[in-house]
Amino acid sequence: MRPSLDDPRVAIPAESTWYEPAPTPQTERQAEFLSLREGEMFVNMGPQHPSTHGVLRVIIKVNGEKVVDLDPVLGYLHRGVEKLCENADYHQAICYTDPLEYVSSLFCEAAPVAAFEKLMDVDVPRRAQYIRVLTMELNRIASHTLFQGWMALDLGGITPILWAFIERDEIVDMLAALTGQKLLYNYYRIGGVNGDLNHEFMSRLGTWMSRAAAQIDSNLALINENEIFVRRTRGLGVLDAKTALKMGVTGPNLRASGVPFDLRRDRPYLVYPELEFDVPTRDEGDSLARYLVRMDEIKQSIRIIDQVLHEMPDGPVMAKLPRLLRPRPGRAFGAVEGPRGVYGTYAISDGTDQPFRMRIHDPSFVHLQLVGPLTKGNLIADTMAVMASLDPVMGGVDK
Amino acid sequence: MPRIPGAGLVSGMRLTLTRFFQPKRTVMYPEVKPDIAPRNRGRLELVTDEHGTLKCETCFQCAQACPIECIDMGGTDTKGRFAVHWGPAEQYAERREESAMRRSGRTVSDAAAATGATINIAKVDEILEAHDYDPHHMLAILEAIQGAYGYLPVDALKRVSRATGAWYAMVYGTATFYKHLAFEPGVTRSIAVCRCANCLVSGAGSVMGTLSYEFGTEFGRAIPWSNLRLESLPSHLPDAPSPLVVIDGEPQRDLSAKNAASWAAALAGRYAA
Amino acid sequence: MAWNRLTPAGRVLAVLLPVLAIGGALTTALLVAFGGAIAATIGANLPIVRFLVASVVTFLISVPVAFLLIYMEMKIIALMNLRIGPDRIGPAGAVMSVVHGLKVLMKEDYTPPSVDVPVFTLAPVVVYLASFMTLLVIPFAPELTSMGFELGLLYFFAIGGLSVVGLMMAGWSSFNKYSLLGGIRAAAQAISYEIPLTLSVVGIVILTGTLSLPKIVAAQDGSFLDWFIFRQPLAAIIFFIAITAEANRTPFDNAEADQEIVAGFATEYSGMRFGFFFFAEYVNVFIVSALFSAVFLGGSNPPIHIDLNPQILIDLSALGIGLPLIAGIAPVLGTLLFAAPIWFASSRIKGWQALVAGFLIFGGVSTAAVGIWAFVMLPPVASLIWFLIKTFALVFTFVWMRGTLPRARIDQLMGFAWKWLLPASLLNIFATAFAVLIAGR
Amino acid sequence: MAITRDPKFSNLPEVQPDGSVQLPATVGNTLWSTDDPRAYGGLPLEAHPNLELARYDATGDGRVDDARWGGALSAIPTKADVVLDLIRANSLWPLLSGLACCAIEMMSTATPKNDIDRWGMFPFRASPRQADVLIVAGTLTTKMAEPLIRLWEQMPEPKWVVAMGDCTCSGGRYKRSYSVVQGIDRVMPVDVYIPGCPPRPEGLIYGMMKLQQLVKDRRGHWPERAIGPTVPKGI
Repeated sequence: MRPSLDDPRVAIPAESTWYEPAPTPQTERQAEFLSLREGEMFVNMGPQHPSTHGVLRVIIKVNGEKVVDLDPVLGYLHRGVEKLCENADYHQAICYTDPLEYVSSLFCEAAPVAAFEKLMDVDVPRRAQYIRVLTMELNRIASHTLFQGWMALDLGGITPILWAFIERDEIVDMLAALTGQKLLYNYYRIGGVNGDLNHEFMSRLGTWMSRAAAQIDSNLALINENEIFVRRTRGLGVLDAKTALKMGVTGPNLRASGVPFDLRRDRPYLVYPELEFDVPTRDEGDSLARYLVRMDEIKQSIRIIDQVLHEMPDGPVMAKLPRLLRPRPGRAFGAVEGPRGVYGTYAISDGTDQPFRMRIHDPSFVHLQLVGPLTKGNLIADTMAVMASLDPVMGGVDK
Repeated sequence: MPRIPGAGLVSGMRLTLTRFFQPKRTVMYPEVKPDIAPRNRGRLELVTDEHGTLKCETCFQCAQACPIECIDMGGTDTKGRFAVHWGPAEQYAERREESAMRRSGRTVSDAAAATGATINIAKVDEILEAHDYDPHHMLAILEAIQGAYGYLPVDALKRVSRATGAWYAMVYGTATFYKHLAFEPGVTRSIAVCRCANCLVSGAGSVMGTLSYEFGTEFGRAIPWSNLRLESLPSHLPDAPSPLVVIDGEPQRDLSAKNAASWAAALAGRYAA
Repeated sequence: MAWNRLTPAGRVLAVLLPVLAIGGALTTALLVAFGGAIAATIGANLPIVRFLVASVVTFLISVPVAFLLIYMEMKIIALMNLRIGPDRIGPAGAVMSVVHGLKVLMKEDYTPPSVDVPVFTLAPVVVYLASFMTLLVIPFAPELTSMGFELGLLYFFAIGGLSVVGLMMAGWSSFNKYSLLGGIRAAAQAISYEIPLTLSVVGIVILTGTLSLPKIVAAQDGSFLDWFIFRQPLAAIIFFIAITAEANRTPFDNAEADQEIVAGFATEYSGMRFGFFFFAEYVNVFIVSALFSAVFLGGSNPPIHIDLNPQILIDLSALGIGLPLIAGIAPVLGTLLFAAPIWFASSRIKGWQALVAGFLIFGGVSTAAVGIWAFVMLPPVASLIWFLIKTFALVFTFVWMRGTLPRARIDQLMGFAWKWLLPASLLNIFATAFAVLIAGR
Repeated sequence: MAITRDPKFSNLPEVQPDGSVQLPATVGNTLWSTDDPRAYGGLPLEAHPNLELARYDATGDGRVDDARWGGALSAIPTKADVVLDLIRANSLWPLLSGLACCAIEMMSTATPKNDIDRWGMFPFRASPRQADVLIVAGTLTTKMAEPLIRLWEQMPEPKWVVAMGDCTCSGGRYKRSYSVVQGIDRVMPVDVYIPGCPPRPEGLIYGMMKLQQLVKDRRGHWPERAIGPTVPKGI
């Protein structure tokens, strides 16, 4: 005989009976439980759940299938990166920020490198700048391709993610030929990049570029016109421009709400002012728009890569720098436009070889705040669609 | 979106069917080795030369260059004398600055940080030289330092750590483990309680508990507000009462297990005044 | 004590084996003693015996069918994803699904505390039972229908609805919110789609005037233009969508949506009880495909009747003592015949390798020859093969859809059923009835 | 005072040559007691604060942990273990639980290029109740440790753990972090370690093939797995 809660032998006498007043909640979570009304229940998703993109925990208050309230719980991937950076010297700190957003780790390197270079007044050689733009755009394509697959996966289609991984694998293998690693590249250095373009990278890039656009378009055809996909995402989780600006949303999520803000164009860094590209925007602000904006950005990235390859100058890829970096006391903020939004790093130097304080701004953290407001009143299945369209990566959220 | 309902579904179905017949992208891994770039640095092994001997010369350069200190090398030197270590410290043992609070720029009453370079470090060097900088003789070194200074200055501990190669945390741990090693300067007098069998029977245990409670410290440590230490006496003095409590070798005859608290309060009052 | 160390299943076996041995001996003795009387009883109650045999056979074939479908799904989706799929175990990985099935059998069968134990235990049984009981009325061939009674279609819908009860039981008893949501989704979806499913075949019932599946198949005799998919296209579309939802297949697999409610009703199930759900899902796919091919694709009728009028008659009895001789010598000769060219082809091939290859080729050729002979000479075999071709084409379609489509949302799903499929099926009924009235059949 | 025989000394001769019986005496603890009377099972059942639960616990109904190798096929004699292990080794369903960076490479292992479905490992199960292998892919933080252990405990036997990546093997680049578990072998028994930051997908495939080998080789020795770093004998 296996135990059951209906078994009178295990019935635990309740501490309070019906005529006593309701117990005073001791914790915030308890208070939430007491706030449950008739017909509502909590569903706890995560930290291990197929569609929470890592180790996010989401507590959903549902009424039947309808989401009444939603509360993301963070911190399951808190690795103490900021503190570790403060105990490492400037070169090492780049290495710690590298795995923050593991889907697009070059951007997580680029932001602290930009901050440190401002702190030290380093002039990056032009060839290094071009190489940075080239690799970052490649990484952006890899990230957006994965996003497309995940979006479809969270809506129940299994094929797009596998096709997306083909493209992503080719890009990261190419980057591995250049940087030496597939996922955590650790390629950018203060004052340049680690190693010039090599033959293997260029030949792989050439083969890939010759058919990339056609292949990605072909992959997109699977779900872009799919009625089920479009019906599930159109008009879902509408984020208007005003709220988006108020919440500090950046990147494609902001551009999908009709605000054409792109750091590459509005606060230019590296050689972006010399390159020609569009900033795709959409006015709807729903999940579909967020998805389509990203797909348009892939095309723009391919365009940028094409220009970079034609205009790549010769020269060194590393500035002349002392072995031990000791910037003057001061503070600097460096930011880059990543596939998810603005990655920023605020570094304070106290004159030693280690940053005195390093603050990492990650767009995913901001976007995760939106899941609650955007999902309320929709169904459980829509939570996944909204969350996937915001595309948070938990490594960056929890740092 | 096409006008005909279902056209998107049909085009997607057509696409998957075309892919069904296309050549597959799988690299048959165990049979076919993947095409890995020569620059790939994911290799996690020590390389051997054509004779099968290790190419590693133990030059420690990789451990020094490793940006995140994930390479850990350690051992003893060729004469087997010095512990050599380069790599990440254990989780909480070693930091470059002892106090994280001080690193953040605050003034804190951290005893280890507050004692500046006020001592003459030459004596420590002499002691270290006498012990051949051997970390295995840590206890002897620390006792010699305590004999020379009367206590263990933090700067001396740092010096010991740097010279012997032992981690600061280990030096500190050794120093705190042995009760006869003191960190506080100026502790000249001591209150000692005998722990022989006779005294224990007549209540030395409860006296020790009472005193430790009243003075707010534990046995083997200095009393915070005075130059007194609490100690235990190794042997009973001849012609002394039980339980035996001595102050600087002087037996206290007016003390028993019952009035220990009031006696301690009186002592505290005397020191406060 | 060995008894204490046995698992529950082991205890059951330890009791069963002696009981079976003794019972078998007793039965043999009884048969010898009262054989004539028993034969007479059986002869008098033939329907009951027929039912028992049919049930056992159906149950036995349902498991291999599930294995085959699981393998098909793994392999086809893999190929659509541009990858190889299982290829390590058996030829092209064909034994993979069997290995999975046996593995599931060996896993710890864990009952979480605080589940409703009897309901929790019975739920997979109910689901599987519903699946294989519907298999009873499938007309594989005119001569190969387990239970070809009138009302076969009605029986199918009734018993097919039973599986939802099992899913609800699983969802309710698991003491898990995901399971609960999955069970309720399954129930809501099944109730919504039962109605258009049933109404869509009313047109065919009007046309044929019967609910018996063999008779519906017989009504489609002739060329492929006589199939009901061409005479009732709207009904076919509605029926196809509805059976997709009934079998919980993509895009209507809301009850076990991985990305939303982990594994739905099966979240808390492990070991063989999960295996029952797993198998039942695939048996269901086979059943609904079989039903669609029976009702709309002419079942066991060939697309075009070609009267071969075969005159090949082999009178085996005429061979006399030669028959065992031929049966003994033919394999040896055939093997040598096929092995010789292989052996001569390349000097690197060893003799035994050539012999093995020759034996395998001979086996394939002789099986194919016997198969062709059976297809030509034996009508049931030909009917069965036509039926299976149609059924597996539909199974392929289901897998293909799974490899392509995302999942529909639950409210869109229900809205589609009530707002579109139900009116369309009613329209189909009226149109058919009107046509029958005008044309008088 | 009852004198009972301590099972530790059961190899002593019971009867001495002179005919007297010498038993090692076990003296009950009457001199010392804990602060909390419930410690060491000291409190009688009737005085237990939660009497219903204590009574229920005493019946032993709730303890279902004796089913390590349960399942319908356990009744087959042990000679069949070779076949059973072959089956187990060829049908390892991983649990879909990526923690951090390595999760991307774990997913990459299932994709067209490296297709781990060739070994039948692709349908990553979403529910731990149906999984065989827990691939811990990524940094395990202290906050995540408890849910991960719960997942591991929810998986039915037989089950295996693969530590993928440096962080899970030893802490890796977060060796100095205050919030990272320094190697998952501190919280659960690990069968295969795959180093690399992150390992290439081929590395994971190699590790899973090693696990298959392990399943076939270490037959019958699974219950001896311990928590903590273990080194095989040959090394």
